[in-house]
Amino acid sequence: MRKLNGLQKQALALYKEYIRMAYTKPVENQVKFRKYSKQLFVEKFNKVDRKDFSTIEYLIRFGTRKLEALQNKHVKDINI
Amino acid sequence: MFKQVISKNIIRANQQYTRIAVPAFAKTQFRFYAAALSKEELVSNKLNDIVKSFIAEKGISFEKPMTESLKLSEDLKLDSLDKIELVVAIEEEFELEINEDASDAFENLGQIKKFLAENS
Amino acid sequence: MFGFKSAASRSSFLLKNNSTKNLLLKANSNSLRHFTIPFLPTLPQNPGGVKGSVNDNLPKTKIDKFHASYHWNFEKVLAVGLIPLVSMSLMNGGSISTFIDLGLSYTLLMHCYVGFQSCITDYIPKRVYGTWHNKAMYALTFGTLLSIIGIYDMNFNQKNSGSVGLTTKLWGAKSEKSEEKA
Amino acid sequence: MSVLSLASKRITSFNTPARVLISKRFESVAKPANFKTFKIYRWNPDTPEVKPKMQEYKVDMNNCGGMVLDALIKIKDEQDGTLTFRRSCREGICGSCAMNIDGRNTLACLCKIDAEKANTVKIYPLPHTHVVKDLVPDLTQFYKQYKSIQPYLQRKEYPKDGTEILQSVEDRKKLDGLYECILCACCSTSCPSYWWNAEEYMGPAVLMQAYRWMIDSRDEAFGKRKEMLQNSMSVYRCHTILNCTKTCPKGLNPGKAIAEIKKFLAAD
Repeated sequence: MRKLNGLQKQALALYKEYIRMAYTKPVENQVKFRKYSKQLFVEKFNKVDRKDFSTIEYLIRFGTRKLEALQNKHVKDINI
Repeated sequence: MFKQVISKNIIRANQQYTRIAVPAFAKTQFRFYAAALSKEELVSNKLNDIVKSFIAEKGISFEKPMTESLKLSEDLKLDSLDKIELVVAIEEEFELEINEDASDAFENLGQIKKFLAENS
Repeated sequence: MFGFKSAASRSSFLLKNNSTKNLLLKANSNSLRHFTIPFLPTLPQNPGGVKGSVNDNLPKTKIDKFHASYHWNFEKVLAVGLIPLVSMSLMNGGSISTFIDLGLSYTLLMHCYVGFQSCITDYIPKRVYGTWHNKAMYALTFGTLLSIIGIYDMNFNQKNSGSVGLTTKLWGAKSEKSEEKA
Repeated sequence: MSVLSLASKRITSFNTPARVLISKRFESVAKPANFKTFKIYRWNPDTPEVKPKMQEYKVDMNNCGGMVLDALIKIKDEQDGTLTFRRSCREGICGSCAMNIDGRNTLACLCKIDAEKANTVKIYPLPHTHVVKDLVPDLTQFYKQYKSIQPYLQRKEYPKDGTEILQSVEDRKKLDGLYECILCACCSTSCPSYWWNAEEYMGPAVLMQAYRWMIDSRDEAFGKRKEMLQNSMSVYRCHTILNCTKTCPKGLNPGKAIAEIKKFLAAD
């Protein structure tokens, strides 16, 4: 596997935060949250070239905002 | 009845790994620990369980036994995102934190087991 | 799913767990890339330059008069002080006392020092460059100390003739050269 | 067609005011089309991997209002529904439609389309902001900064009878030229210092509001407000570049307000 650049690592770290967020949700819905995160990341990041910094930066900004919304403890379920 | 008594005892014996056991799972999960097991074996059993349920959740068909040389990316076809998911699942179960440098180096189950045996 | 524990006991552990968050901020590429000094390493920046969530307050600032109002006042005093000093030496055409010359040189030096300090806070801020901000400040102070010695030497060494004298000399040197050419 | 042109010819030959109105109605039919090109910054967050581009639109000035916002709305209505921009009041009081038009930060609703000048108008979002989509900038940090200066009246006692807090005419006059600010962020995003240090430097718009609350005779938190700004970043990154004053679409003077704040702090 190619060595990851800084931004790619950042994106993966963001994904880790998403998965951690999923574990704070009610047990029966955790799978849904994980699936949602995976889908979101595959859909958004897979199209982007690894050197396309400004786009990845945008996606990280976007993802961070979304994560903030999902981390809210009143968010308990999600439908894909 | 008998099983329950044993599992309760084991919960007490292995408090570092288990806190509040969910009864429904406890019955099935703790059957493995019936005999007095070494730390390595405990870690390995627990890890196998995690990987198995992870595979089940992902819908990956993998029939072979969980050997140490089981490769994450080749045999299980995990991408970098799946790998992170697995790492977080392990972190959750073992209640420790695996930093990025360590988790990036994970290629097969043996490496994870070694890391966990050293750090948990 | 991997059900040994209830969700509640998990999250308590997770919330303390910050290393990924740090990594999220650690990769040294950031949206500031295009506006940074290429050879200096930069610190991680918050995504979009916004700290915390949308509704979080900005971090509270500390009172630091020496880098705020006192710095500004000093800047202005020096700037105003330069007016009589410069005009005096200009009007006298170079023949001013050593002490006024010394005053002019040191005021000018401090004016530069304070001005460069502002530049460093502007373009090498601590937020982005971390220790390099301090290093730049030390370098500036070191250079200024050297200049203090230099200016002293310039005024009190027999061979030299003060800042005004030096300027006169330089002025003359240039015109001589151009005369030669002509 | 020939009938129409004949009619318009005949009507335009009248010159009493009532008839002029009628002629105006036919004007657009009769006059040769007067196209103006609008080059507009486009970027879609749904396809972030596609680089932002300038898209051209041609608008016939004969049946379009005089302001840039009119043209934008016309483009959105008739040519491209995906063009995205903020707008609300279309009379320069809401501050939504701040954008960079022909190199100057201004409100689209207050910016006339210059009939004489060059044929194209270039429109960008506010400079040095993260773009949400097309001409919509992300002003999160700007609003957070505004929140941080506590832009509300702070005092210990209020009139017992529930009436308003009175103010003399002179004291009220001090607020003129300050309270009119609509927080469109034109000035802040035109300030080079704010470009470099938006995380810490407050920016002209916010500082002007800070000053507005400092000099309000009804407010009692003067000391606290000064303390909030007493550090190297909040105010002192202003180097009197005065882009703020030059660009303000409402004709206010944030530069002067910052100078006054510096004077307050100097005497502190």
